[in-house]
Amino acid sequence: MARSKMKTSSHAGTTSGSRVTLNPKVARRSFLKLSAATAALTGVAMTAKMTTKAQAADKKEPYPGSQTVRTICTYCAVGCGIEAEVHNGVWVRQEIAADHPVSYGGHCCKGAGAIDMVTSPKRLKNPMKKVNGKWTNLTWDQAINEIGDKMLAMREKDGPDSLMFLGSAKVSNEMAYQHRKFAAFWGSNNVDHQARI
Amino acid sequence: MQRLVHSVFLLTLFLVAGIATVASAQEGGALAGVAAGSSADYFHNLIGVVTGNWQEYGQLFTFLQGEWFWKIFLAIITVVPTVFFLHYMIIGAKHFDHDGPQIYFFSLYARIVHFVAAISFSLLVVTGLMIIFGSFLGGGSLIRLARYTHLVSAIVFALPCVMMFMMWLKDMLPQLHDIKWMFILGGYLSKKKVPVPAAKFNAGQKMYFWFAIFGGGVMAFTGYIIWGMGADIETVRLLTIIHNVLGMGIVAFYLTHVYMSVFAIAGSLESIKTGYKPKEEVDILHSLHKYE
Amino acid sequence: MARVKFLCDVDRCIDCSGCVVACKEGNHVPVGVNRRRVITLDQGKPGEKSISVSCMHCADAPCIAVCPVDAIYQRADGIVLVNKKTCIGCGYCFMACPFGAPQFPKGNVFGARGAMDKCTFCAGGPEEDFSAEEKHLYGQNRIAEGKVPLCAGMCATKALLAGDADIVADVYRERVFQRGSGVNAWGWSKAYKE
Amino acid sequence: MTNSLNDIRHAKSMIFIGSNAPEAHPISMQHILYAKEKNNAPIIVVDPRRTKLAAKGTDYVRIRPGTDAAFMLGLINAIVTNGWEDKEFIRTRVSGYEEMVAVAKDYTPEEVENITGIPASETLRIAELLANNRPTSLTWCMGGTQHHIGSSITRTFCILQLVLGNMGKSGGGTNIFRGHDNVQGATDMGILADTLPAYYGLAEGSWKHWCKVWDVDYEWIAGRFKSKEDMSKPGFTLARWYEGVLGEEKIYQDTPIKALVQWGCGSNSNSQYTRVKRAYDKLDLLVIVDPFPTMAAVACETDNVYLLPSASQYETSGSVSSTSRQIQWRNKVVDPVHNCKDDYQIMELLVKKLGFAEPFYKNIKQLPEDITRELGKGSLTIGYNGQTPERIKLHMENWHTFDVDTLQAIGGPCDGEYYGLPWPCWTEEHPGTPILYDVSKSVAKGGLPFRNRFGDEMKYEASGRVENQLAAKGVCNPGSEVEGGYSEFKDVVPGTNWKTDLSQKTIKDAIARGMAPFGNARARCVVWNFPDQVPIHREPLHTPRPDLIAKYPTFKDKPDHFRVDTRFESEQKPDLVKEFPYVITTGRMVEHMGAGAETRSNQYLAELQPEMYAEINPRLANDLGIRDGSMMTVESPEGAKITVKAFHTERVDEKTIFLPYHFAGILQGKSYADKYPEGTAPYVVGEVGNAVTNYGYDIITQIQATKDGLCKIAKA
Repeated sequence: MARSKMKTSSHAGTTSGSRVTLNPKVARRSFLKLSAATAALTGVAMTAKMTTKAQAADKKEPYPGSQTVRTICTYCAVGCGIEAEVHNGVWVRQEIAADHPVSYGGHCCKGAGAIDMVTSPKRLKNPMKKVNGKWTNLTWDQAINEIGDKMLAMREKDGPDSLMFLGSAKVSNEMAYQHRKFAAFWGSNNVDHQARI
Repeated sequence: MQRLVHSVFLLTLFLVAGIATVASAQEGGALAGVAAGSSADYFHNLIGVVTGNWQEYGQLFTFLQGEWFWKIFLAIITVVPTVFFLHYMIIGAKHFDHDGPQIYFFSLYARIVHFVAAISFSLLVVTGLMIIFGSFLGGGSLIRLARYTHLVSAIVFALPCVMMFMMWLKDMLPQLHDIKWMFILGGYLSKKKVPVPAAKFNAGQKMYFWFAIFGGGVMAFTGYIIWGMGADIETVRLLTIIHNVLGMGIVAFYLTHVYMSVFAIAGSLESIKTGYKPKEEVDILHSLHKYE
Repeated sequence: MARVKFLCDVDRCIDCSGCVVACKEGNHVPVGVNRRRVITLDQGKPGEKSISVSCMHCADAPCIAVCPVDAIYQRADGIVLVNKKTCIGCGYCFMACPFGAPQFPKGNVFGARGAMDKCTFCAGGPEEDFSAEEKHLYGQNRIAEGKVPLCAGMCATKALLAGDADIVADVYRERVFQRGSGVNAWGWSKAYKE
Repeated sequence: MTNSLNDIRHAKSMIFIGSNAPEAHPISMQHILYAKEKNNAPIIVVDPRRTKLAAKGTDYVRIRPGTDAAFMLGLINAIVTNGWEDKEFIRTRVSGYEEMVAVAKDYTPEEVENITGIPASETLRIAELLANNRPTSLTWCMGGTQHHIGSSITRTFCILQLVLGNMGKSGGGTNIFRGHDNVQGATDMGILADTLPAYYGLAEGSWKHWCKVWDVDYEWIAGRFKSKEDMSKPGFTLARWYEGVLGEEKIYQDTPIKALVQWGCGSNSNSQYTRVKRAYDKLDLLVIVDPFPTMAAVACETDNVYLLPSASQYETSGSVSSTSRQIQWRNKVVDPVHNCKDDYQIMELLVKKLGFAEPFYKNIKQLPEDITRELGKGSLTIGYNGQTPERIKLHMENWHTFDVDTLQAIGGPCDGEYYGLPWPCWTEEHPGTPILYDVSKSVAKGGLPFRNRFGDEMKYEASGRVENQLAAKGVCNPGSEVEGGYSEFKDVVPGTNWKTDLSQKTIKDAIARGMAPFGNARARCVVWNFPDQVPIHREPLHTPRPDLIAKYPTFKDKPDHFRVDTRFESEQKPDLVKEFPYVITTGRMVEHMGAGAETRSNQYLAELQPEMYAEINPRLANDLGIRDGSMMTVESPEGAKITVKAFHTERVDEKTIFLPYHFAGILQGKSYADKYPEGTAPYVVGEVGNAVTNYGYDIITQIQATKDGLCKIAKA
């Protein structure tokens, strides 16, 4: 029943290995200052002593060869930065965008789970339509053809104003611009989006 | 030996009563959560919300579980057998004439009930001790299995417990001569075969019985709550302390019972198997037993 | 050896639960297990305050003291970890913890608690770094990568500070100085015996 | 926002009215709390609810919903009465000031108390606080706009900042925190019934401008419309499109609406949701393009509905404008998952099918960068032309080089530029404009005067006074050729002005001369083309204070308002409060977003907020026998009734019920959870809060009035 209060795990040695510097005191001091400055902004104050980015020789990565993509959160208009780690074409995890000039890595609960937008099992998977009250899968060609034919027939019969086009504040500027352009080319001003409300 | 057991039991009761008083005195207040003036008040309220009155029970639990429980259990499982070993060496087992007349002492029903109780109870004690000394055994799946077994045995044990209660209640009621029995500690401290004042069950057995019934009930209840964390954290802490402390007494009684049945009275294991006791034994150890 | 600490600045925490989801999403923590959570007192009243609570990685951790199977251990840098293979799910650590940190997913036998799960300071577990097993049982091992814990890194207002105790204290001291108030850091006296 | 989120770090005080930043814009709190800590800046929160922001604030003022304008005018009056206004700023850069003060003087602290419920002493105290702690950053959100006088309320906010002289200053400004991630950009891009991209409006000249940008014949576009008049007539809006379907109100177009394309827009943020639901059932065609099935997909119970799975925004790329007007490039993280296609692909398929792909994609070969270039080419009014895809991407790659306080890059490839090239970014060399209307910097370096838009001189109806609308002498950006006010630039290239000169010579010329292309004028307190030239308080349509209707009546009913009649006067019924005694207001929670289709499909967020509820004051609840956690009904004057869980909290006062609006899947007690395509029903369904939000629309913008309706409640 030896209750050792401090037990060293098998790998703690590698993760907290000592750094070799000629003058450790000076090195630590200057580094401390630096990290204290960043800590005030990012909230994390990990000195190299703790996080020892292990020397190149025994450097290991959980996702070797992964890429980091800088992108922007899709929830609110603050526009927080996101660093997405992509491995073999799969978004494996969300990194901390610690030096984004507005968010400094910060996220609310929605943004912290941004990856779920891609991985959620609740996503729509195929074009669908309702047949006798039941949802049925379509191919893209079928869907676009059916929709297009109905729209064209309606335009023919009732004129372009029989269509209401609700665009989105959740798409890019380019897409938003295309929404408006679409309405113009369709021939109606019945176009609007969430900014109205 | 019984004195030691007694004192442990009394100590336990005292401890439990003391904690319970403190508990009721401290109730309320901790979760008040009123507008906090100073940050100290705020932190106090906060920790009340997070983990209850940690200072009171959390700290006590940590102290007892971290420092004392395993030591006390270790003491019990070493000291008690040592004492019995000495007893065995110095005084030795009581031998009764098994070739003489036999008395049908335990009915088949009683024996089955007792047998089931014995198995499950032994398992409870063993697995309980395994959990307490889990780190010696390396933890992991073995101890996890012990935990599950502890639960299953407890459920199994509950049934014979109730049956024994109904079956032996009358015989287990305390009587005046039990005091006399206590004074001479059942005559176990001498080698002489002097009839001791006891009817079907002696005072020691009665204590064990009541301890098993009430203690078992408390153990079952506390164990149930601890298993499912079915109460607020402060209660769970308190119940865990009770479960452990009571467990000490039960382990001690258990060891005593085992010693008595297996070593102290030669052949008593046989009696509970066959139901027959030598008449001599009954006359000496259960001198007041009324033959039907 | 420098020591890691957490600090949640109650004057900054806005109860957005960013830390909670960052932790869950990053470490694939199942629903129902909260390695970290935000607690709000006096909601809607004057003096409403929120705080993010998780394992504080205490010095002299009570959980280590009470664990009957020695499944919990502390690394030299102060991070308290649990070996899920040793843990039996008895729940004693939960009773001993002043911060309510240990979490128990439902096990599959008799509704028993499974192995204890708690904040790892994003340092994985005793298994080999970055192994599939480590990832499955504990989530990421960011410390081994030289990266910081997700919760503090993603804290919306930088209320949650994590890292080298000295720097954390410096940052907080500076803030308190700016505010001109002498608030103590919650949990530090209990967790780190200061 | 005139300033940026980071610029709030320089504020000496902050006032939030109808904004709950910790729930709606959590990350902005980083900068807000910094200002509080570093500058000792008070955070004044004006809200009907004691919000999470109020918990972090220094001063909380509880206001009756819908009376923001009265409070603001009260503050203005108190400031002017005490001589705390910025006289120099007003003299040089504000017009219509006297006329405005004449209106504001009626709003004495006592009158404000009567209207808003804010004690007179509080109005004075807040006014003094603002006067003593300049610059003030003023923030509002939907709490300030979703009223039938929303456009007036927002103007009072602006006027307060003008009076205090906080405009065009670091740490000041009117900082509207916008909602969705790209609502700024989508508005700029004009997905609006009354304008073309970049706020060009619908006039013939605007159409011709954009036709030139699109490189299509104006006559061809006109031919696509029913008529040329139709081209200049604003269409139906998101707020009331369903009236075009239902045919229960008079509509002003030949045909009812028969088809609806709903692209990335959850429907349950619409008020009057029971009517919206009926409209869905009446449509001949409903096309929903969304990564998740929205409430619309199940609310429409006929077979006329198509779901097109679009990729999420992480599976495509493009630029987005944040609330700080910063444009950031949202890089594609992964390819579209499942059988989804990204927005551009879907649009291309649809346009091809409809037969106008050739003119539509004339300038666009590379998606989406060519679109960025095309929209920049045309969006001169707001200076979207300097933000080329290359520049935006460069900013993204080097975001670590930007300073937290100024948002200006220090060294590196973007040296001197402001992060995200906040518009207007006039040229490809321009650094972006971090603070609007800031005359302390030259225009080429990101400075800007007020825009000259409505002529050089004006005679006010109210006073008969004639005032020069250009800035006073001596007020201009450094290096300006004209030392004082000047009109907007036109005819540099004959026949064009700075907005329509696609060669951008006009803009470049102006900047070379140190001047702003849009002129240097005064900010107007009097807007002569609005029904209320100077904003005033008007009682909410459904008011709990019918005694105030006589003094503060609403507008006359407005016919043909975005193609449908909008009721004002005829809707303001004094007796309504007798049957519907409680005020209903709605808002956000941090765990969910908008209509909630995305967030309610996230297991962790669902775990954090798994239920629809109504906030109710414990005193009111106990009086009505509604226990905490029990069910209660909320009924609107329009007859909709929802059953939700009661949540006792003192966030709301004893007359107010608060509903979060993110929930959907249950409408008036009927669950639609089983109507979602298999496996796509969100983890959380709940009553649509907007089923019981009341009738009411702004007279200018037709924004719905969801923040100040009436309701009755009962134990369920």
